[in-house]
Amino acid sequence: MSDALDTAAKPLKKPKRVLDPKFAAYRGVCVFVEHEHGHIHPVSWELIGKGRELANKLQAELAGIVLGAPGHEVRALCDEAIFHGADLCYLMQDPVLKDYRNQPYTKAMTELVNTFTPEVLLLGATSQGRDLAGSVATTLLTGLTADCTGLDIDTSDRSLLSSRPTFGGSLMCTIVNLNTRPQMATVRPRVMPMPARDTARTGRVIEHALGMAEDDVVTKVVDFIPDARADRPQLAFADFIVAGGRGLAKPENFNVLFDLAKVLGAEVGASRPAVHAGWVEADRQVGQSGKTVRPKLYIAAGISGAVQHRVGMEGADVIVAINNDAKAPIMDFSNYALIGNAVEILPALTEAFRERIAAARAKKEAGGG
Amino acid sequence: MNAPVELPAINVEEKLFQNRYRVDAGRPHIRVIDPAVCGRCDPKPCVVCCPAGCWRIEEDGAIDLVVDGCLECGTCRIVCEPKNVDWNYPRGGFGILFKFG
Amino acid sequence: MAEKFDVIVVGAGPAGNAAAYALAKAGLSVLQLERGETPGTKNVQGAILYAHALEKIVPDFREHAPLERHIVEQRMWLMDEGRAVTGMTYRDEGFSTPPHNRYTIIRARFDRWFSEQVKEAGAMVICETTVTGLLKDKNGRVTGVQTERSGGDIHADAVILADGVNSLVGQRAGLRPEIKAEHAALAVKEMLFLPKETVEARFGIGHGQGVVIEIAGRITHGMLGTGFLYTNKDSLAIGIGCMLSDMRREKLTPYQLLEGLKRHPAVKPLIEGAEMKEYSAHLIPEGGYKALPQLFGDGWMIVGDSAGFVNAVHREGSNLAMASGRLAAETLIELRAAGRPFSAANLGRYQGKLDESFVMKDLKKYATVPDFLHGHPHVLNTYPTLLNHAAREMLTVDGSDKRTKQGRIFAELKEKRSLLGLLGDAYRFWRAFK
Amino acid sequence: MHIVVCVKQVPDSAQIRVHPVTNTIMRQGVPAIVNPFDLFALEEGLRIKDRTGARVTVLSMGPVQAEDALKKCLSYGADETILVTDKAFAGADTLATTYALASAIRQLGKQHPVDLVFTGKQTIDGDTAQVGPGIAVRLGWQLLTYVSKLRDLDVGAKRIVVERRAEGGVQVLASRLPCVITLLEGTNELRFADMAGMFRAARYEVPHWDRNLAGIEDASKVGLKGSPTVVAQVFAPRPKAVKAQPMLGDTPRAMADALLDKLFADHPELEEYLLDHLEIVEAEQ
Repeated sequence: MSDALDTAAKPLKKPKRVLDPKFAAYRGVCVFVEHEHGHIHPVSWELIGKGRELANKLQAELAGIVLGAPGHEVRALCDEAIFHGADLCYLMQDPVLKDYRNQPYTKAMTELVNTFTPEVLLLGATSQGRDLAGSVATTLLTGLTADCTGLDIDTSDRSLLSSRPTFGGSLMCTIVNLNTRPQMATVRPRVMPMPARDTARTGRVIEHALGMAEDDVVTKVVDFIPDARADRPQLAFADFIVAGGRGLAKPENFNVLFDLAKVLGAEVGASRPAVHAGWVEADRQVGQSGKTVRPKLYIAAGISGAVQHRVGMEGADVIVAINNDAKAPIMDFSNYALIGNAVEILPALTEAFRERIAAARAKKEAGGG
Repeated sequence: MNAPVELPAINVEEKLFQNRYRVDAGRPHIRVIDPAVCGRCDPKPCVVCCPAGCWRIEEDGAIDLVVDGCLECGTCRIVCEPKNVDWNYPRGGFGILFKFG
Repeated sequence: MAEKFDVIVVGAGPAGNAAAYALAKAGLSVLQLERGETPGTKNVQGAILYAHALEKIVPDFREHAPLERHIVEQRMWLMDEGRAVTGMTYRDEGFSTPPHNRYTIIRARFDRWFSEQVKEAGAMVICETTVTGLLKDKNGRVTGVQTERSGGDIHADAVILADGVNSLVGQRAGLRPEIKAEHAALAVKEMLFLPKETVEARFGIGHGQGVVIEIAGRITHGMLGTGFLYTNKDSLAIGIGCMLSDMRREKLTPYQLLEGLKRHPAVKPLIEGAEMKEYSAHLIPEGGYKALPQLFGDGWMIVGDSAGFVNAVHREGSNLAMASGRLAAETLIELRAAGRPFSAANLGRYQGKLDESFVMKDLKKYATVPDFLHGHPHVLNTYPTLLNHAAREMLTVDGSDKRTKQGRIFAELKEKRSLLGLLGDAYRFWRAFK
Repeated sequence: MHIVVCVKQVPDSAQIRVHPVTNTIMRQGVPAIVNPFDLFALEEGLRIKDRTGARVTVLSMGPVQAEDALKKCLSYGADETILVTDKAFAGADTLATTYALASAIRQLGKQHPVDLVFTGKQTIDGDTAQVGPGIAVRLGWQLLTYVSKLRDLDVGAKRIVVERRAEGGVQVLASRLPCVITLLEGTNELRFADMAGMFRAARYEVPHWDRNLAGIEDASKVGLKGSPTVVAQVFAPRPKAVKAQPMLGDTPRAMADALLDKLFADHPELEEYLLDHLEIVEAEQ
């Protein structure tokens, strides 16, 4: 009864399907530029970078899609898209598009796709990107592969090869979209490399009307509370986390952790025993019975790496472990280790980071970049 | 009569990581009745006998019990001479869930 | 309206499933409560299934039960703590001709299958629900159970306690005492996965054939205990257990003991390259006959591990569990057919059935063994070492004549155990095991 | 008021492991569970039921074994469960799945008009987070995703106000019923069923809806034929087993400096991202 499915990478097996003629003319790659309250989500430029690569393989154009309220901000976004590699930008300016709402944004996207007929449409796998991609794909009755970690083109039939994790990440699969266009995919932030920003690049901007009045839009935005002002720690969405465990021995020692967090603009997390001992509030607990986090950098101080903690933070991009026990379980799934007493190392690390950031900033101002 | 034994130090965490648990957060099913009794207890058989290493001795000698990895065997209740363990099963469907058993 | 059943069975292990199946098959209204997510998720065993016990309950089980391998070879190993092993092997091709006598099984799958049979027989099975106590009327007759869920009182004419070795429900209801450290062994186990072909190549068996290895000797470092290594279809079950009274004294953790067994030169090559997919632990009641609690009373009975029905000498448990579950059910079925109440007096018939069956006969046969082994731990220590040394002496051809070698063996024997001690051990061994 | 909660029975993916040597998926001993994210959706629906007496129907699409998941949902207090199951649905991707579920919801609406559809944020096996949006488009209802709190619900006025997790903050949206809500994890804690619920689930027969009962006229829209996306290849990711590189230095500061040099050498984008990130954080303080 051994139902072991052999996953040795066998050659791609794609059932042969003839593309519906009305889709045969679809050309070009489009990338949705995501922004909210003046902040551009970096995944937009990562996808422009990847889109450039795919467009080159398809020998077609790369276009950015910018939606928003009228004003210089959205125009600046078009320029940025072109600086990062786009050939052109489709721009829709309309007060109805001021804040992200599913109904108007879905109408805008489907309108642009039906007008400019791209063969590939990419969005970031963010809460906004996922919300929008699902509605657009269903409205267009086309295929969508979500949370991709890899994209490529099969030049033999111009099909997009989207690869993504499945079964909770223990396996990868490559998905193809057989008989519909555009081929849609969302990509997780920080997966694709950030392209270089070249202010010498130029490109055209094509405006298009939304064709929807505010009264037609059912859902209204009442308020927006930025995270920075949110009182409760937002561990699940933090990019930088410094976490403390029983190895810090005393609640006061968590202060050095908060110092480092302030310098890095990081959230402070904790392992179960530290929360259990009442050193930090339960909201900061990372792990099986706490939060699951996927930060860019996770610094674990005085944390042994018990199974219940590991499952909550193993998905971090880079893990630094500070522990006096070189054989602690956490060493088996961390990238870097500082062997020693966390309470002594943390202040030194805070100083090192503070100086490094100051130096980098000085260099940046001096360089006029 | 027993020759000094140099059995390897084992990290039981790695073994527990293979198991399937449904942790009943905030509702530990085993509790120490009176921590002072543990303070006076030496040697502490629960620490040695627990197959999941749930019972640990802190630097200051106090007992620290974390039942997330508990295998629900009942050993700590039985080996504790002062009967200082309030031992129950987790709520239905929680705790260890053996895939093979 | 309160829920009412003829019988409530607490626990869905072999004993509970056997009882619930037989009762439901006979048309009684049965409720079986299991605290695990599904039957099997809380149960751990070596695990060997004894066909004759299950045949009496589900005669055609071989057609559809999830069985791993039928056992054709039994090896008994006496190990030192890290170098040598001597022992005895019994392999019989006769075991290969169906109907097979013993199988290895994987409990999580087997218990779930057995529970499906129980449901098909008409019993109601409710999982993820822990029984926390018994309901009693004013003169102490058990009239149902309490569960942890609100509105959780459920009434029944009889309650069968099949809640496993810890037997918390019975203890909390004052029907039985707590288990003593001298009467329980803690076993730890790992499931090691290997491709089917590798298992068969390493143990010299063909498709469907199984080998079980029982292990004793210095591998338990002077503690009273045994180990095992069983073959499943594409996995190996390896484990080791010791009496809690001994473990409490020594400074050896269960997982160190297991590592010692896995690293023993006789075991290491058999498990090389396997992937460990589960680490489990379980208590085994080893007090034997003398540690048996009161088995029945007004409106209640105890079956399986919860009663301590384990024959430690032959390492048998699941057959005693299934047999006791079946006999308890038969008692209730006969009483119900005769229209007689499930009173303590009438339930005495359960004790009678047990006494006539192998369950009580085997337990009585080895009643003094636990005390004997506690009193003479060296039996499982010194003699295995002596046997190993004797084998090494006789099998090392170094030019010295055999009579001298024999002399060396007896010298060590006498030095370790005086002649008188040897005779005393032999006599007491004979008396305990006759 | 009538609430439909969509759930899915999925393999407990945390237990699925790829054998490090043979690279095969070791699926032995992987049980099926209710998709954990969907349980938050169920609890939210049951809380509204507790407050307003609303009717809660649990809907799932899958093989016959998915009955176990639905019986479990019933034990928590749902009024009814429907299993949409048909051989024609085998291999359905999200587009086909949302077509079938939307049809079933319309059918349910005929007996009791549906005001609210709850789904989990995503499944732990598919992780695509597309079922909620897909159903909303098919039904033409408003879509509110990543909802972390229901602030206000007025069935009479068909008004709803929610808090929604957006990038960099929380959006507060006012919308109208009927609508589709995908719920963020951690918004609530699943109740512990009472004994009556357990008995009801044990005695309950889960109704099966095939294509016709689910009101699906165009069979080509469901199952493999209705699915534009197909899995062309499955492979094991590069094993992540990594041993931490110790940073050497005789003083804590020396070790810290060694770490920063190595960290930013191996991950230059990290330093850049840190600088951008700090500007945002400081701008908001």
